[in-house]
Amino acid sequence: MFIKRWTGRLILLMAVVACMSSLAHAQATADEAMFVVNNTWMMVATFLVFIMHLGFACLESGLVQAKNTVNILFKNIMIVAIGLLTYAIIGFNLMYPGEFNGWLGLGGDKVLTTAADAAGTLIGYADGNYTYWTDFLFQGMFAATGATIVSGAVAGRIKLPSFLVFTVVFVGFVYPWVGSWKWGGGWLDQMGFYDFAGSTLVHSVGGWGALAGALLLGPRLGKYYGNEVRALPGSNMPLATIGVFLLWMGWFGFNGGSVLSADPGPVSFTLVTTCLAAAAGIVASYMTSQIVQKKPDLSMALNGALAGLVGITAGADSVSVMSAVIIGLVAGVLVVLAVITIDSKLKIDDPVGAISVHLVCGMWGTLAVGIFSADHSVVTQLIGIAAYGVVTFISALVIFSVIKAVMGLRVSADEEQKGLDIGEHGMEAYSGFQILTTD
Amino acid sequence: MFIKRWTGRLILLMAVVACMSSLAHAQATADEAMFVVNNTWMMVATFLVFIMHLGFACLESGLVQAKNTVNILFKNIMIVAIGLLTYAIIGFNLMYPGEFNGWLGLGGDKVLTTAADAAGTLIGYADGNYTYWTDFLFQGMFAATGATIVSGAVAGRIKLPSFLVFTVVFVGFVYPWVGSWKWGGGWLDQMGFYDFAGSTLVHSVGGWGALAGALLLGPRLGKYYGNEVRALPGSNMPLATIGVFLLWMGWFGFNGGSVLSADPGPVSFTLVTTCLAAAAGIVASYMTSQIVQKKPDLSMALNGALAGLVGITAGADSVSVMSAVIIGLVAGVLVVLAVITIDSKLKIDDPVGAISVHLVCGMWGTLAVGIFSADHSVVTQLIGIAAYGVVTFISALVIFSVIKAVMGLRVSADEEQKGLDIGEHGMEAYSGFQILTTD
Amino acid sequence: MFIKRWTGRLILLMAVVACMSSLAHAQATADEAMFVVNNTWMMVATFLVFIMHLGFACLESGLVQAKNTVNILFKNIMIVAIGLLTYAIIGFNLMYPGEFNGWLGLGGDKVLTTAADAAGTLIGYADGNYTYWTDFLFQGMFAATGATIVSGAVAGRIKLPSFLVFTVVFVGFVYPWVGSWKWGGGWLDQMGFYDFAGSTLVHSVGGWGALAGALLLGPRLGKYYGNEVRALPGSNMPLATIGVFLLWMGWFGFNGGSVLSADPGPVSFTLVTTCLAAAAGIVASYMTSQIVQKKPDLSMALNGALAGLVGITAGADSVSVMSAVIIGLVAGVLVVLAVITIDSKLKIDDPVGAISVHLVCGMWGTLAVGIFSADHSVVTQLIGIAAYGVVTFISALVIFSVIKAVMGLRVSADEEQKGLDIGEHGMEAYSGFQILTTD
Amino acid sequence: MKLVVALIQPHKLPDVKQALFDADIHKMTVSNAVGAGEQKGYEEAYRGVIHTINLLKKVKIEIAVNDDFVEPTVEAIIKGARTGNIGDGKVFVLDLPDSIRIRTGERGSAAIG
Amino acid sequence: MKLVVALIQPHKLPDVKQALFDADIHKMTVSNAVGAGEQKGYEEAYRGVIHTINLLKKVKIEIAVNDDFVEPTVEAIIKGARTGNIGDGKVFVLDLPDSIRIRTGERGSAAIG
Amino acid sequence: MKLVVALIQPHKLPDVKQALFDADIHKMTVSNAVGAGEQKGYEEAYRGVIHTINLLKKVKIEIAVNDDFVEPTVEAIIKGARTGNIGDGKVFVLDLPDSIRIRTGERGSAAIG
Ligand SMILES: Nc1ncnc2c1ncn2[C@@H]1O[C@H](COP(=O)(O)OP(=O)(O)O)[C@@H](O)[C@H]1O
Ligand SMILES: Nc1ncnc2c1ncn2[C@@H]1O[C@H](COP(=O)(O)OP(=O)(O)O)[C@@H](O)[C@H]1O
Ligand SMILES: Nc1ncnc2c1ncn2[C@@H]1O[C@H](COP(=O)(O)OP(=O)(O)O)[C@@H](O)[C@H]1O
Repeated sequence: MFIKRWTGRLILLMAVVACMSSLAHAQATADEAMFVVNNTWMMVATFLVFIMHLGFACLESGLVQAKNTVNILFKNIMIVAIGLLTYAIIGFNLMYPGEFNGWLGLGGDKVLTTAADAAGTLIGYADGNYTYWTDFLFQGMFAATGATIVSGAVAGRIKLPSFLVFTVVFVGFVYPWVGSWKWGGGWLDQMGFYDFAGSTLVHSVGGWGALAGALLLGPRLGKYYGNEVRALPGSNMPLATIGVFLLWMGWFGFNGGSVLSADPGPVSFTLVTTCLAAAAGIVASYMTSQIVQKKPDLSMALNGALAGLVGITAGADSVSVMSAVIIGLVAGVLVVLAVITIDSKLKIDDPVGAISVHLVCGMWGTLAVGIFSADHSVVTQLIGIAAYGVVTFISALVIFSVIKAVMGLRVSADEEQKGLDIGEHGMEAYSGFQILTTD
Repeated sequence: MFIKRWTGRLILLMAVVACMSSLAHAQATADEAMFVVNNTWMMVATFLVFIMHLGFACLESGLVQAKNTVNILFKNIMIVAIGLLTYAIIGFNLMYPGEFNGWLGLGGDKVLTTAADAAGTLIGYADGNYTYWTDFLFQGMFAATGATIVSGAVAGRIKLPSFLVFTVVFVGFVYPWVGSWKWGGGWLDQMGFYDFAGSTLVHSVGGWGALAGALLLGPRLGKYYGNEVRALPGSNMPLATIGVFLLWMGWFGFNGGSVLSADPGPVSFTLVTTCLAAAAGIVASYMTSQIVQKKPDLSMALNGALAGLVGITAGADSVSVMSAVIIGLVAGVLVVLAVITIDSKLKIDDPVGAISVHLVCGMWGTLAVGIFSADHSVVTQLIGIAAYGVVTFISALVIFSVIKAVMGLRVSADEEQKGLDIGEHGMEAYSGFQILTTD
Repeated sequence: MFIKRWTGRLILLMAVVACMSSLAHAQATADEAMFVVNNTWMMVATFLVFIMHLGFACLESGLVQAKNTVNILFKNIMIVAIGLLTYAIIGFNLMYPGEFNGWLGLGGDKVLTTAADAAGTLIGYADGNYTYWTDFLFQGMFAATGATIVSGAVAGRIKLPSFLVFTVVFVGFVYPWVGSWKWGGGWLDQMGFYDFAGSTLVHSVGGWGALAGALLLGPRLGKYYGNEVRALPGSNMPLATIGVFLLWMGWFGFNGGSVLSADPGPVSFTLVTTCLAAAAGIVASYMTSQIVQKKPDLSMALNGALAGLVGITAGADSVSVMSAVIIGLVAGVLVVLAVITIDSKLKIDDPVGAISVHLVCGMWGTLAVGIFSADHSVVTQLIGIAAYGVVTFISALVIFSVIKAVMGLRVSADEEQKGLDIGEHGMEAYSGFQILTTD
Repeated sequence: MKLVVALIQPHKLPDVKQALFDADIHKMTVSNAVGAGEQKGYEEAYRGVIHTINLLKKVKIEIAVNDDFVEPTVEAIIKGARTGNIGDGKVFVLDLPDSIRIRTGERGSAAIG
Repeated sequence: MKLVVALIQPHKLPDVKQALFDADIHKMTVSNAVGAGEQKGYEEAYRGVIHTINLLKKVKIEIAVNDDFVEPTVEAIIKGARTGNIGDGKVFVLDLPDSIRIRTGERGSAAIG
Repeated sequence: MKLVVALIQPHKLPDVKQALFDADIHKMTVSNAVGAGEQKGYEEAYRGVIHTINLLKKVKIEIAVNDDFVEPTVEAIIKGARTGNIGDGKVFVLDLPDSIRIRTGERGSAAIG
């Protein structure tokens, strides 16, 4: 800190000397100031996206059974680690390649070997909006979310190592590869497909992975008993609620940061559409749950908030406030119906409702951009949705199948009954607490 | 404030010399940079106020019985949604009217129908301090807190729909209406009444609502057994503690953001008074609890932190650091005595101590401004306190009474005994956990 | 707020008359903007460091037994309060003295008595990087962390008042005194010893205190049964996980803020090294735990994240990204081996692994600067590590011994068996929950 | 000696305790259980799946008494627990051939009280 | 009358309940316990310390029945709980001299059902 | 056969288990309960309200044994649980007419061990 102040003084001295054309200097300083504030905002946005990982950890561990809590927590902490490392080693370059044919590319500086004082830290890197390092970290935090979405849907039955291998491949290759089509300036981008902050690129992509996993694994034991559908209630609702609030908090950075500068107008507008869509999602899911289930289900209201957030993500900057509210309302209704349909009709066991929230509402949100924004076409949006759907779903199926063949995917029935916490980790989440599952 | 005025003058210079040279550009960029950083700060403050809602959710669900946890969580998530939506539809305009007689007004742009690129996003909207959107969102997050305060005091016995209706009316009308008297530039503002960030406008207002609700509902079953007062201990202390830390965190934005710009001097000073008052509140409540209860009660120390924060809120920018510590100490003592008096003497059942924290300490804080700040008069402060007390309390009583008459206020005794989670939501907060309340 | 805008305009009008040299002012405005953004960043960093206290509270209460949860939470909330107050009264001046002989000094403005608009709020205070108030609050939040580290290691058996007295002395004198040697510009600083954000000054210092406490107290009852080592499993793993994520979050401010300005290059680079070291720590501790314990222990992965963070703290700004990853990997391996050695071989009972995480990895991180950064020497680093080790450990031993002699250190066996929550606080953390510890 | 085992509604525990104290029965062991009886369960709905909870929360009270204390004990329990509604619960009386106080090693009736 | 006490594997509870309902036994009390028997425990490792959990989670079912119902009850329990593996559990049959329905005060066999 | 039911101080469980193992009694069922006895409760204060907790945490151990094993079992429990202080607890011995091993269907003494 001492040293720092010293250099500080030096800089000032130089400044004084350099101050002949104070115009030029003023100019430079002003742009510099703008660079610093933009970068500061992007760092704050990065922190907010980071906290989403805690949000997912809380939501998922709150909605699984007590006996599988340690396992889901372990997955969530590993995902952040694996996500950041693989993104540093390969993902970042794959997603934002230097030279790029629009389909698949790899270029640009390597994160691990770039020097601290490289050009990336200068004002020129991104028109004074942020540095190379901020860019990487913000994108890296995004990347890992895809895999987290999957973890919720496969909870309670997947083998830990198998899931971790999936994460490496999914975050390391699939996510950045398909992401590059749009955010890397690839073919979908050139086609005019629009996805502001990732209703499709992040959430649907994760959702497709979740669907593939849930299908290949099959339901948890005791979930479906002949024709009867059993509820396996979440074990810690306060935890799940904390998760949703933190995810909402994170979305301020997820959407607000996707403006890629601190430009007051667009950023603050984005935050407003984001919040009102979430609010609308809650109200709509409450109403729907009240009507369909007679009594309002907290887990549905929580999913409703996320539904609104996922839904607005694609168009947060480009639809009107009123449209944002409508998008949120529709998402809130959709998510409740989706959860019930997937769980009771399609009999796909998705413990946390990841498919309904991220896939269904992700598709809705992407489509909504075409509907509510004059500048974008429904057709192109549909093409994008389809392209991501086909490619991601198939990729995920392939990855899971290979893992299944090589190392197996599902734990033994006995381990599942005892719980993955004891089976995979040899420990309990709530040691000493008396827990009795009566059915 | 000094630095701020300085900037003010500088901004003006632009106008003076602008007509000539490229100076204009230089300065414009500099002003622009200032605008961006101010707005960025206000957005951060908004996020922090948002997280207070999670803070309340945790605190309240930690201090209620396990059987009422889902219900209180549900209320808290609904409040954010309802708060933001009603504030967008009506509250914002009611609180900050364009033309205004000082008592009741409604004007200005409507949030839902304002275009993204309206004048509100330009540097002129608030002298380059923030955009229209930031303004709305920051205020909107504030608004909902009032209702949250109430939810804690009526926990464990109020009907969900009845409470939600109350929330709509309270956040939609009462809060912004009375708020406009001061922050809208109304009669109390013209009179010189001072409430920096809302000891009265937010906390007392919420506290009066809480008192009205608790009185009309009466105590939870088994709380008072003849002359004997029974304790109904909170079910999850770690959760309550998380809540208080998050509330403190939120207060950085609640008070720091109320400077309405990132002006370094005032904002950082406000943060210091805020933190030291909270610290003093903790120490004082610990001491008091130790003396009165023999053993230090965690829930009292937690309330002590909030007491200090509520107490300093009215004068965070205008009292000295030393005064801030004193204000916090007094608040810490007050809150413990208030909790015990209200609970055991007045026999008003307030499960989370909302009345003691927000009403009692809110009044104390508002009064303290008159005592510790030379620029403000005790008399005017008392007038303000009284005005808000009378109007808000009566309004809340009326609203609750009407609801009671129309749809009923309290759940059935049987439902209350089983718990509102099963009664109102048909689900449990800690599914599988064995919970046995022995008395 | 209305008033505010009004005065704003008035000020501008007055400014028209007041203004003079435009060049100087244009210049000033740009510097001013830079001052505001720097200060805003430092305030954000302060909030992040604050949230670390919640992180510690969650981690520690998650890893102790249910019967000692209220006690650890109480300690954590008290530490923040005591930390800030003592730092305001004495610590800040002791750590950053005006005139200073390099060993022990006390000077500079007193926080409690400085006026709101003192020179400290002007751009000149720290070359336009932050105000006096921001400086104090940022440093104050740092200070309290030292004591928090100790609380985890002495959990489950120390008397509450005894611990609080220790905290006052440790945070009020020891931490700032030894801290001044480096950050106050003292002898170690002049010697070239480097510790960017406190691997040694904060974490090792806390770790030495933890070791002293754990040694003097001895293990919890039932921890060592003859030669057999018993596990006393943590009672709430989700809580512990929340703690680690929040600590990681806080580290963005802990390391990022230690740049002491928002300078984009250094700050964003620091964030990247910090995150990648944490990620590497997780992966390494997972692997190690898998190999040593057969099954991956969540608490080890959590400690691994912290190990990486503590390890990188000394050199976050001055080692390469690749080195950061290596530092994290080594820390991740170290922490697992340290936990096992300390617990099973040395038979020192450290319920949360504070010694392994903060002391062992803190020393490693400080040494690593010498190894991986060309500008720093291993020898000087070792001298620093040793100096801090000897002085802090002895100081802590002395303080604890005096307390032990005067007021006693450890609770009665009977109280320990019933749990400190009932013994010290007369309340339970999870009231109503059935908890049965079978061994 | 007999071991009286009662299963009652959780929220009646305070009243039953009171009634027992009044009948000057101060020793008991209490634990929680879930039970199925005449009282039909209620429905919970979690994420759209309705499931009937037919195992309802109950409190179990065990009291070891000398034979002449059985009736007073049973009456006290009934006094405290009865509402007349389905779900009030049951009392089971078991033979208790022997009883030992760990502290003193006393046996039989002496150890009960 | 008899009090049938069964200790079973937690995850077999649904099957046992089903089997009992099929045998038209609808009244029971269920609670949780941990037990040691032939089934050897498993190892947990917490922070490097291996500790053997030899008290395993079990579910306890108590059913008061008239004598002629004992066999059907025991059979139903066995039907639902048996896997043939160690750890399946035990059934204990205790004498039940008396039983009272709190709601009505009925005693004996009448109160059982 | 007999069913030995012991109520002990929670923190004595490890010692009792040890004593039982030494006496080569390896089968038992353990659960938690709260109890009132001679041991007077302690006071808790929550938010200024003092309330006496007179139901104290206890651990319940149930052991089914053959008649000749009753004494060793009781002695082992006493050995492990006794401190000589109020609150040490009680042991109740119940008749156990029958016992079934679910896994094999064995009955009586054979099923106990
Ligand atoms: N035959 C029985 N065996 C074991 N427990 C029983 C039996 N009958 C009732 N119980 C217990 O008593 C509780 C109340 O029984 P229930 O029949 O609902 O009350 P009531 O007899 O007043 O209608 C049940 O939940 C169960 O726990
Ligand atoms: N003699 C006994 N006394 C008390 N409980 C017993 C006894 N024997 C078995 N149990 C209970 O039954 C459970 C299953 O017993 P175990 O011997 O493992 O099953 P199995 O006889 O099928 O091998 C044990 O965990 C314990 O709770
Ligand atoms: N008559 C009884 N009926 C049921 N449980 C009893 C009885 N007497 C004692 N207990 C149980 O034993 C525990 C210890 O009894 P207590 O009288 O405190 O021990 P001690 O006899 O050693 O003083 C009590 O908490 C209660 O759970």
